[in-house]
Amino acid sequence: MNGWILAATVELGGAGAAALWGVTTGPPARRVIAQNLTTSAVCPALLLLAQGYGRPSYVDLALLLALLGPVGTLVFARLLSDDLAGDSPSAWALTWAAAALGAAVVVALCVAGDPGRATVKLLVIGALLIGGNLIASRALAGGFRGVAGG
Amino acid sequence: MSDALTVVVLVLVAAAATAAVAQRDPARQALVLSFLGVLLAALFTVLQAPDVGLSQLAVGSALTPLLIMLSVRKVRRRGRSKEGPE
Amino acid sequence: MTRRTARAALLAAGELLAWWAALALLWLVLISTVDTLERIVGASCAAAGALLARAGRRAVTWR
Amino acid sequence: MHVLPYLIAAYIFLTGCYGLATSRNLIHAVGCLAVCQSATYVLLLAVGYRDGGTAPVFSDMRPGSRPVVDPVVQALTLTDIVVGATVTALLLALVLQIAKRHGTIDPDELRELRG
Amino acid sequence: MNRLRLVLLTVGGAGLAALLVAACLRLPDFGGRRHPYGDRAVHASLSRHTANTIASVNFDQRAYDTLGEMSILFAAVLGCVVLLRQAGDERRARPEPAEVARPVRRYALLVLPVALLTGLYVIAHGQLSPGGGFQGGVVAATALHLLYLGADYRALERVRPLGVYETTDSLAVAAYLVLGTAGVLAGTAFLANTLLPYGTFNTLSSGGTVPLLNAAIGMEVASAAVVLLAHFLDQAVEIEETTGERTEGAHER
Repeated sequence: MNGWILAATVELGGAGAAALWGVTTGPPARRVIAQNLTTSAVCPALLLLAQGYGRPSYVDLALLLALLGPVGTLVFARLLSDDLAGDSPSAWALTWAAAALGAAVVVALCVAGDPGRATVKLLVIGALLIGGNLIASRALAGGFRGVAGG
Repeated sequence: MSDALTVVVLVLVAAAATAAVAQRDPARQALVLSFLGVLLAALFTVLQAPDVGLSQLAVGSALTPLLIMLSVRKVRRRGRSKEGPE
Repeated sequence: MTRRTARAALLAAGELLAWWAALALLWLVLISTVDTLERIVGASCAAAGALLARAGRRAVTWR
Repeated sequence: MHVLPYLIAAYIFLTGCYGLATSRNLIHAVGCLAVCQSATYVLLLAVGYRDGGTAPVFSDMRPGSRPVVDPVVQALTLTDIVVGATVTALLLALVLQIAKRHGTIDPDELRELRG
Repeated sequence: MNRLRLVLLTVGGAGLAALLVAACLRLPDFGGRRHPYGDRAVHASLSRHTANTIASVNFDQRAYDTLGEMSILFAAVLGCVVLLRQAGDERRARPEPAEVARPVRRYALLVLPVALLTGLYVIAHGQLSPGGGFQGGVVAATALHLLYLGADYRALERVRPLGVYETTDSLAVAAYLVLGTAGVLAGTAFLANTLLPYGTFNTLSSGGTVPLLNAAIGMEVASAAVVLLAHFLDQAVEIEETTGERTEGAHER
C-alpha cells in the first residue's frame, strides 16, 4: 500500500459511491449526468492504480476508458434525447470539477514520473478525458435536437 | 491494508449489481449497467487482471448500452406507430 | 476545370498526409520500444486511420 | 477477507437470478442475465488472485522479479466477456422478434397469449 | 399463480444460496499462494517468448478453446443476422438527418480515427502488453459507430459497406482454421505453436503464431460487432412495420 493506491481508494470510494447514488435515483436528466461523471471518476483512479502498482502497461486501461466513456454517454444522449427534451440536463460546476480532478491527477503523475514517452501518453489521456467529458456534457445539454427519425 | 481497496471496490460492485436489477425500466437499467461495466473494469484492475479489464471496458462502456438502447428504441417505436393515428 | 481537380486532389492528399502524420506520431507515443517492424505496422495502421478520417468527414453532411 | 470476494460473487449471482425470475420486461431480463454473467467473472478472477501478485504481463517488468497471479482464469474470463456480449445481442434479437410477433415483451402476457 | 412463483423462488433461492455459501467456504482462500496451473502457464509462455501470458494461454496453450469461443461468436452473429433481417411486411423508411450540435460533430470526427488507431494498437500489441484481438476488435468497431452517434445513420452507412464486413468476418474465421491446419501439415498437431520461430522476447514478432491468431481474432471480432450493430441499427432506425395489420393491444414497458 502506497500513497498512490491510497489516493485511488479514496477517489474510487467517494466518487464511485456518489456516481452510483446519482445514477440510480432521481429524474433521467440527473442519471445521465451521473453516468457521464463515472468516466471522469474512474479514469483518474485507473491512472493512480497504474502508478501505484508500478505497471506502466496498466495505463492502456485509462486510455481506453477516456476514449470510450464519452462514447457511452453519447449513446444515452442520443437515444434518450426524447426523455431529456423537457429539462436539458447540465451541471457545469460538477463537470468542471471533474475535469479539474482529471487534470490534477495527470499533472501529479507527470511530475512523479520521468519525462519521456510515458509523460506524453499521460498528457494525451488527460486531453482525451477532459475533452470527452466536456463534449459529452455539451451533448447532454441539448446537443441532439430533432433526432426523432435518425 | 491493501485489502481496503479490494473491499471498497467489491462492495461498490455488489451495490451497483443490486441497483441494476432493481431498475425495472430497461433504459434506466442500461445506465446502471454501463456504470457497473466501468466499475467491474476497475475491480479487475485491482485483482491484477488488466486484460480482462480492457475487455470489460470495451464491451461494458459502449457496446452493451448501445445494444440495449437500440432494442428499447425499436420496441418503443413499434408501440408509438401502433398507438398513433398514422 | 483541370486546375480545380488538381487543386482538389492536392487538398485531399494534404488532408490524408496530415492525418497520417498525426496518427503515426500518436502510435509512437503509445508504444514502448521502437523497431523496424513496429514502424511498419504503425505506418499502415495510421494510413488506415487517415483514410477513415477522410471518409468520415466526407460522409457527414454539414448544415 | 478470505472468502469475502467469493461471497460477493454468489450474492451478485443470486441478485441477478432474482431479477430474472421477477422481471416483467424481457429486455430487463437480458440485463439481469448480464449481471449474472458478471458474477462468474468476479468468482473466477478471485480464485486466481494471489496476495501481493501482479499481472503476468512481462512487457514492462523482468520475468520472475515479482509474484504473479493466475493467467489461466484470466484467459477464460477475457474471451467470455466478448462472447457473452454477442450472446446478449442474440437474446436481444430474440426479444425484438417476440415483440414483433406478439406485440408485447412482458413474459406474463406472453404466457396468457399461449393459452 | 404469482404468489406460488414467489414462494418457489424464495425456497429455491435460499437453497441455492446455502449451497453457494457452503461451496465458498471450502474454496481455497482468496489470495492464496498455490496456483499450480498458473505457474506452469507462465513457464510455458516464457519458454515460447510470449510476454503476455494471457495471450499465450488464449492463442497458444488453449488455442483450441479459443476456436470454440470464436465459433460461438460467429454463430451468435449469424443468428442475429437471421432474426433481424427485413421481413416481408416491413419497409425501410429513410430517417431524416439529425441535428447534432457542432462541437459534438467535430469531436466525433476527431476521435473516430484516434479510436480506430487505439483499437489497432491494442490488437497489434496483444502478445506484449495487456490487450489482444478480443478487446481491440470491439474498440475498433465502436470507433466506427461514432459516426452514427456524432452525425447520423446515413453517414455511417456511407463508410460501412456491410458486405465487406460480412466477408471479412468469414475470412477471419477461415484464417484461424488455416493457421491451425498449417500446424497439422507441418507435421505437428492442430493449432500447435511450432510453425514459426519464436523471435526475440518482447518484440512485435515474438511468440510464433500467437500474433497471427491474435490478428485473425481481432478482424473477426471487429467485423462481427459491426455486422451485429448494423442489424440492430437497421431495426431501430430504418425498418418499420407497414401499419394496419395487427392492431390489437400494444403494451410496451
